[in-house]
Amino acid sequence: AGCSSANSNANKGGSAASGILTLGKPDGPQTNNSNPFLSTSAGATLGYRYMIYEPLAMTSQIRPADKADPWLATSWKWDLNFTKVTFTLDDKAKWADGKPLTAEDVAFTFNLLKKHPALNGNGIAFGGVEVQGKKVVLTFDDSQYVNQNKIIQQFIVPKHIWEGVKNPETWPNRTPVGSGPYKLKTFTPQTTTLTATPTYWKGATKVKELRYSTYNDNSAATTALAGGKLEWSFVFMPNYKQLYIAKDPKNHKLWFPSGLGIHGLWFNTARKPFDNPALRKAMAMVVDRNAIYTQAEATLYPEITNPTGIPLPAGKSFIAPEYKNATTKPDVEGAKKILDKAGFTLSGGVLKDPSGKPVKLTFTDPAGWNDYITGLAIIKDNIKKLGIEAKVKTQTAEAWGADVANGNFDATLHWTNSGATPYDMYQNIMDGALLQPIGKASQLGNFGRFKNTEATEALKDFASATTDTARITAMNTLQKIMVEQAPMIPTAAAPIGAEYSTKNWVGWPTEADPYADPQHTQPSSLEVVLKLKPSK
Amino acid sequence: MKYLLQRLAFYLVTAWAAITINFLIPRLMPGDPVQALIARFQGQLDTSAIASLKALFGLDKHQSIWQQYTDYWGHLLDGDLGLSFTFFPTPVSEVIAQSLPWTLALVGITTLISFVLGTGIGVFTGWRRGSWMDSLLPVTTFISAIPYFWLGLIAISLFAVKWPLFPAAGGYDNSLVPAFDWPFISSALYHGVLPGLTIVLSAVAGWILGMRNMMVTVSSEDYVMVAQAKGLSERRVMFGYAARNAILPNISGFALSLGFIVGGTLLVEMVFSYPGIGYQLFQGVGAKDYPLMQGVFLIITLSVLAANLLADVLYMILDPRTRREA
Amino acid sequence: MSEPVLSISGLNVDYGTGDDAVHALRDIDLTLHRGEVLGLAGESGSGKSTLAYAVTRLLSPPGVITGGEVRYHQRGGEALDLLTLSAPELRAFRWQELSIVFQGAMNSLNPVHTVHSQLTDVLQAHRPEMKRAQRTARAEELLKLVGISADRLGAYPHQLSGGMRQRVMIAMALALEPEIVIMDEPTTALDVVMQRQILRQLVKLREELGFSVVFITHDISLLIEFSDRIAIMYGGRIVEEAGSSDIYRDPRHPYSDGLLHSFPALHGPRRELSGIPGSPPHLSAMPAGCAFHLRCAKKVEGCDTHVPVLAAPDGDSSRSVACWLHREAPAAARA
Amino acid sequence: MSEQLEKNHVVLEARGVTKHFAVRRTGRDLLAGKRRTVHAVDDVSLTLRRGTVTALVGESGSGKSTVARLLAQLYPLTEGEIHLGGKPVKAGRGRSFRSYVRRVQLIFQDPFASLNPVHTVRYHLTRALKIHGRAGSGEAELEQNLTALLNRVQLTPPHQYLDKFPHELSGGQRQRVAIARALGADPQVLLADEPVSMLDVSIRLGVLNLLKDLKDRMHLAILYITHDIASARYFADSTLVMYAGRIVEGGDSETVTQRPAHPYTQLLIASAPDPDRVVAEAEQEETGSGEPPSLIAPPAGCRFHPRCPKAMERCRTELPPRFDLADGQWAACWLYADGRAADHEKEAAK
Amino acid sequence: MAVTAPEVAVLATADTPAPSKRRFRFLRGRKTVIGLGILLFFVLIAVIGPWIAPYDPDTMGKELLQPPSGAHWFGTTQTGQDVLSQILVGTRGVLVVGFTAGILATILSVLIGVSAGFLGGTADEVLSLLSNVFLVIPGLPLIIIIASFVSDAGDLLIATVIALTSWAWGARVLRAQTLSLRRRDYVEAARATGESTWRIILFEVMPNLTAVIASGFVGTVIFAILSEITLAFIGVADISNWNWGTVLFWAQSNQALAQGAWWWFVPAGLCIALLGMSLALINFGIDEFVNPRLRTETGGSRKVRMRVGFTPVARATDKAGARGRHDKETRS
Ligand SMILES: Nc1ncnc2c1ncn2[C@@H]1O[C@H](COP(=O)(O)OP(=O)(O)OP(=O)(O)O)[C@@H](O)[C@H]1O
Ligand SMILES: Nc1ncnc2c1ncn2[C@@H]1O[C@H](COP(=O)(O)OP(=O)(O)OP(=O)(O)O)[C@@H](O)[C@H]1O
Ligand SMILES: [Mg+2]
Ligand SMILES: [Mg+2]
Repeated sequence: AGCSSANSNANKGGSAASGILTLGKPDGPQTNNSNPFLSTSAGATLGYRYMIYEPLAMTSQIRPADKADPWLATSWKWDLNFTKVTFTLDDKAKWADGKPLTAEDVAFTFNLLKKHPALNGNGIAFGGVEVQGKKVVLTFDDSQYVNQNKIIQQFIVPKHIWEGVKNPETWPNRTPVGSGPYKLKTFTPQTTTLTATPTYWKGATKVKELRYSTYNDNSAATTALAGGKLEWSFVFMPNYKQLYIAKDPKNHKLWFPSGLGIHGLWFNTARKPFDNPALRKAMAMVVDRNAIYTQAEATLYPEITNPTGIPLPAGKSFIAPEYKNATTKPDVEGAKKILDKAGFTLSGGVLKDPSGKPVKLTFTDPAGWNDYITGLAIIKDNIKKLGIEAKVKTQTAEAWGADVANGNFDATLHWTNSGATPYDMYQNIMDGALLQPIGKASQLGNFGRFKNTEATEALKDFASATTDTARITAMNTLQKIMVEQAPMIPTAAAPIGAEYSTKNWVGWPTEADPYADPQHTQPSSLEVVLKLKPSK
Repeated sequence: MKYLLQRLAFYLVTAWAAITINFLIPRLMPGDPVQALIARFQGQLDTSAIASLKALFGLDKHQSIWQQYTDYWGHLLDGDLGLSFTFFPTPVSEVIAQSLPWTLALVGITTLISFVLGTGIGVFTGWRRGSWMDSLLPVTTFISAIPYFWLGLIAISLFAVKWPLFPAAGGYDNSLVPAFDWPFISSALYHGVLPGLTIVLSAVAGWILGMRNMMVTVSSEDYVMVAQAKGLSERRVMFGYAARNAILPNISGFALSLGFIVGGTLLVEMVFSYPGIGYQLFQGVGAKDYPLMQGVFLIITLSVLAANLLADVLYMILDPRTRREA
Repeated sequence: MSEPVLSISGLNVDYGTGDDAVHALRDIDLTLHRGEVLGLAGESGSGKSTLAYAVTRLLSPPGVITGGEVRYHQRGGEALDLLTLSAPELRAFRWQELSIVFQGAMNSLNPVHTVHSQLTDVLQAHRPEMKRAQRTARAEELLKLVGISADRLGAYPHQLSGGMRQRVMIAMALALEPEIVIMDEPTTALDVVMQRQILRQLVKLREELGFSVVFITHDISLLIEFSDRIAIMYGGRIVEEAGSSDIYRDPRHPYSDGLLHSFPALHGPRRELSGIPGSPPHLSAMPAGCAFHLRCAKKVEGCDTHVPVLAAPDGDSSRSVACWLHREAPAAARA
Repeated sequence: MSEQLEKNHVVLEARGVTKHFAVRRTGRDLLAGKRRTVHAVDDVSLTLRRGTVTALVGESGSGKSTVARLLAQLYPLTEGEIHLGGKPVKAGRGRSFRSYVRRVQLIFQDPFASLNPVHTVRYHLTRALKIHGRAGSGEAELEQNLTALLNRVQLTPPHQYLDKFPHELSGGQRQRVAIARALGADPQVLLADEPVSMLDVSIRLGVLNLLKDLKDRMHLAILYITHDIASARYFADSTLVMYAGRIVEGGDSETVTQRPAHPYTQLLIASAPDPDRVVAEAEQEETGSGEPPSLIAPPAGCRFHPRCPKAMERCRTELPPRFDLADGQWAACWLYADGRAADHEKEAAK
Repeated sequence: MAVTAPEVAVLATADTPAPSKRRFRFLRGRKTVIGLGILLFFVLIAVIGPWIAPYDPDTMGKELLQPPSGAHWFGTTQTGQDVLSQILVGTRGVLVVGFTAGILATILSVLIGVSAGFLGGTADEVLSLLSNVFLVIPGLPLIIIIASFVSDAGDLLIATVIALTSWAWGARVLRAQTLSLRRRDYVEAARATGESTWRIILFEVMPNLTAVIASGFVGTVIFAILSEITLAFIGVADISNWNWGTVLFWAQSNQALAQGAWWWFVPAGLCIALLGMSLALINFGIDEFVNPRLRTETGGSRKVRMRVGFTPVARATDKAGARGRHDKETRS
């Protein structure tokens, strides 16, 4: 009997009147799994875990330098050179089942992460966890300056439910209970529906129902977006103006800001002649980032205009004075000069390294990652002007992944980590502490085997510095190394973008009002949903 | 008894060999599941998550291939296909259970339709050889040669985008939950039209040609001539004599193709965002999700074997000559 | 001689159309009388089966009847031109009036239907008024008629021996008690013992039911023994036609003569066997004139230019032969 | 005298040759645990002498072809022995098999099927010569040998036939090519398995005359298998009659055909079509009713007893041995257990 | 003496395959000729494609996503590449993979199928098992997996992988055919003549399988081409090697159809369909050659509709009539 009524009151499509918002992206069919700690769960893949489980504080990746917004914690305080943090919780916060949200829950959550490395996706080394009345105090062995945002944006799970779970690592959490404004209504592999909890502690929401859909590929998602079936999404699409905006210019909007993560051409600096910084720098000087921006990334991945590789405007405050106004205009003549000085010779259109060998290289990337492949094609075209012959080779994603980790490549387009400061991306590129010999998998970073003690020191200094000036010094050093040594040529910023429609709902974050990251799989998507209101 | 046992042993050995190969091949691929997962997120998942994921998938402890193999069989015999990596910690059996019905329904129904339709048209073209129907043949060859992802994409761009008659993606309307009620079933049918049509269109030609050729061959058999000589009605001769005999090879082909249904039609599922098992397998391959790959392979292998058996049995039922009695 | 039941005149059959057409039957004139057994002999490929099938228009593609008439004389006396019947008329005619036992009974039965269903579907088609039980009863009766026990009704063809299958076909041919039964080499696949059994049964049935038989075989001895009249075919034509004992004792056509001197006899004195030299011509490359002249020992002038017509030799109206030996010289004929 | 000796010299001899074929078992057999075999040939003994034709007649499926194939060593024997030139031979492979086939050659029943449609006459014959080392050295000699071979089977002029494909030849011509191929090995024994059954009346005679001629000129020992008993009378010196895997009668051809002793032979002769038949149809005794026996479960005793009008009690249980009659004729039938019955029977036949 | 035998001719067309003089008779069918014509056209393109291509298929031009024009017959891509050039250059890869895979798979299936059928016994059991295992293993996924085995998935590797996964069906068919041939009299006769086993397989059995092998080959080529294109389309194969699949891949990942750039998507698909059709037509021709009953073409100009069981009566008008009259003349 229950079955037959399952769809009796279903209504089609999103509309403000029905209070439904449709969102989703190409993730393929999902399985019923709402364990928020697992990046493999539907909750994480679709992003709805953030509608159910709320963070202590709301951070933003596109405004990493700004102070986070209080959420479950009304305040937090870092002490002792970032080895101790004290959270003060909001009294009003309560779980969807009516139970109050207490410091016990917070402590339980952090203890859970501490106890289960498998759930500790950020790999943070937790020390002590202590409950002090309404406060929770975390202590650490090392400075958590670079991890501060990751810690304060931790979502909290209810102790009274999770303490009874035998193995939280394999628990699918089919009826998730959190403190957030939504709860799971129905789950199907294709669509997950969340419905608003009327008793939400921050007050009622306008969006009554969230419908997360998945698609099997970009073009299906694009079609859905263009047809208005999908109102909020993150899909890479070529020529979005025609494919999306033009379908409803008034309502179809798109905003692709970036955080502090980038994509770029990684060199294998352990291979000759790419161990020569002059060669790398010269190549960096001729890469036409604007062409990559327009042709390879369809103007969706923000262009990197600063030679330090730090995306703007997110990283504006970190840029060293000497690079404040620097740009990345291709400069073939300048590059040639540098090569000349370093002993490279150009004869008959072929560049020869100081030992007289022609400079040749093979770009590799997975077949099918077409923005990368197009990017490589553009770079190949660019460096031809220096007399460098490049070949683009595609591999399967698996083979490529293994080759990159093992240092078995000449140069490849790859991404970096991102974080609250440019530290994450630089550490990913240059950290000597991650260095592995060629042939041994280096999975955490430094795929290019970049060996530079100065960089390694600067990274260490930045992470453990006690003063802002020390941090600034370290950061400036890193930028200088990035520009001078070019261990990697930044090509594009990693966007945290979204397409959305204002047909039914308004109040989206925009460039003018960047109150939150616009992407629905980001923690701050909750802020967006709470801010949405019917268009009419 | 020995012959039967021999036959059984043959099937068992085939199954064993296929399952072993299915076990080995994913493991011989380069890379590992965690890396694949990281790559899938392209930077949105920090490298710091690697350690936790390895711990999660149980890949942090090293096991010899042999150890894994014996474990695998141990679990298999318990009916445990393991936990999928891509959808950790969802059991593989659950992933299969949720996607298999879609594939079975879509591909099963369309296979059936194209078989019935193709055979039917084949019967007529074969019987009325030399009539205008012969001009169908070049058309069908052309259609049969079109790769169906291409056909599917064209169909989407025409009938879902240009003239939005049918939905472009999905197996059912997103507002519905799978249930045995009219809104859901009608929606599933509606969503199945376009993918179904492309499958039917590209598959039907094969059946037409096969059936036509068999019809033509059988039509000149003596017993068809006898049936004509007996003055039986055309219907009786055409169906009772010619088609009844001509269909035999097609039937076993049909049974075999039923086995391959489970393999799904990866491309159709991909193009139409259909929640079937073919796409799931493709994802599993991309994510190096050994348990999922093995599970799907197992199902495919078993169903192909079962279909072989079915083909044998069907043939036995339909062709009395194989039903030898003492 | 009794009244005719089937008369064929000027029948021409081609295989294929246009330039590649093979002219398989040429100007066949033949009459079958009521109640007689007419034997048809000739080398393989001489057109015996083609003739049998052309009569009921059962030639498989690319066979085309290009001329002539086939008249069926009903008992009332009215004649029916079989070549002008429409498909439904033809269907009604078939088996009701004329049935065929095909060459190679092994393949004549549908392997996937039981004997019962194949015996009764003809009744169902032509006697729609019969009840199911009646049809089954008739089928049993028919099987008994040819000496097979009724419990084999449910059997599939492959479960029967060649002889039984052959007899099932004969039973089927008699199901509607037709006027004419054409038997195309009904016993080639059987050994002599079985062959004699079947033929003996057939003779008995013919005496009871009074149908006419066209009996086609290679085996001249068998033919002579069993038929009343024999027609000998060569190269798509009938070259001689006469009572069987006439043919045996006094063949007029050199080809008939050759045939009779090609097989050894089991009894009696050892005969001289001369055989026929050479091999038969291909239909698509027929020599001009008499088709046999290249192999003929008694060739006369004109044999290689003019086709002899089937006519009574030396005024003996009971037989006919197509040979210039028995006619005025071709030059004279033309004049 | 020496010529005579040479002529009747025994070349090939089968002693108690038996062949059982395993049958694919059905489900029911499996349940019953039965292993079934076709008793295709049981305890067959025969001798082939130089310069003579021995006919083997019998109904379809009585095992004639199987005997021929056994003699050609194409199947392994279940039991019994085959002696070639007095020495026992073992079914072998490779060289021993080749040296055997050089002396014993088989001509297949069907000239339409026994020549490979994709090869020319030249190929077929050249292979036969080459395998047996009779091709000579060099092109010219080979050509000469091929010509000689074709001449021997009266395919003249040879060059007209050498480059023809089988489908371009008539049945009789094909049969001659098959014979020529067998002769290519220069054998002592020809096993001709129904060499004319697929041929036209007018062509048959030519082939048979050819065989006869070969026998006379080359002193071949020929086994002529047929179910046309009349042709056995004409072409064979002696005739053996087979029924259901066993030889039931043997003797001089004229004797066997004119005065058949075994009831089966009598049935066979009575059934053979004959335009000169004197006995009226109705007067013939009703013999030969019933079907040939199953070879999987052959009847006990005499295999003919279920159909035999003269069957006696002991026929049902005891296997009749050979009983010698007059003129070298013999029959395996209890009727002749004592000599008088035989005499009586002969009297009656006269 | 004229050596013609009518009964022989009938038999020869009925079931004896390919006597060598007539081996190429199947070329006579209209379907085969059309099929071969299209195939030859593509082969020609495969050979000269890179030379006649008006542009370098990789070069990105200034005209982005332009519809067909005089300068770019098939228009341009998102990055300004010339679609026609990509298709011309890509033809070679398609044909190389198709035919290499076809040849390899055919060799494998012949080796395994014919040996299994001819040798029988344990060898048969083992080889049949092998081909059954390969039949049961899911093909496309296996190809995807193996293709990702080697980092550099070139054309030949792809072809090999496709061949490895597609020989089994042919082996099964060939085994069955060989089993029936093995019992043929001429094989037995060759044995009785004293031929060795390998010579019998090679020279007696194999030539009679030519048509079956040929049609298996054509079938595998179709399968291989479709597989290759599919692999390229889903991005498993090497995307930097131009073939029609890669063209489609780029078109699809840039959502050419949604952008209205049909010229980017449609031609490659039509080429595949045309090539596939040509191969299917050739296969048809082979089938008709093997089984003459399947022939549809009626040689004559006269329209006589053949119908099973109802022989048409076409009373003489033109030629037959003339002949009839002539006969009558002689008679009178
Ligand atoms: N479908 C066909 N196409 C072309 N020629 C054909 C066809 N069927 C038969 N023929 C030719 O027609 C001639 C007569 O064939 P038919 O079958 O009537 O001979 P037959 O006398 O019955 O021979 P047999 O004794 O072998 O049965 C033969 O020469 C044969 O080659
Ligand atoms: N390879 C085999 N396997 C099983 N049974 C066989 C085999 N060969 C022959 N037989 C059986 O052995 C018996 C004798 O067959 P054989 O071919 O020797 O008969 P035949 O006397 O030559 O008949 P015909 O006159 O029809 O040629 C038959 O019942 C046949 O079914
Ligand atoms: Mg015939
Ligand atoms: Mg035989």
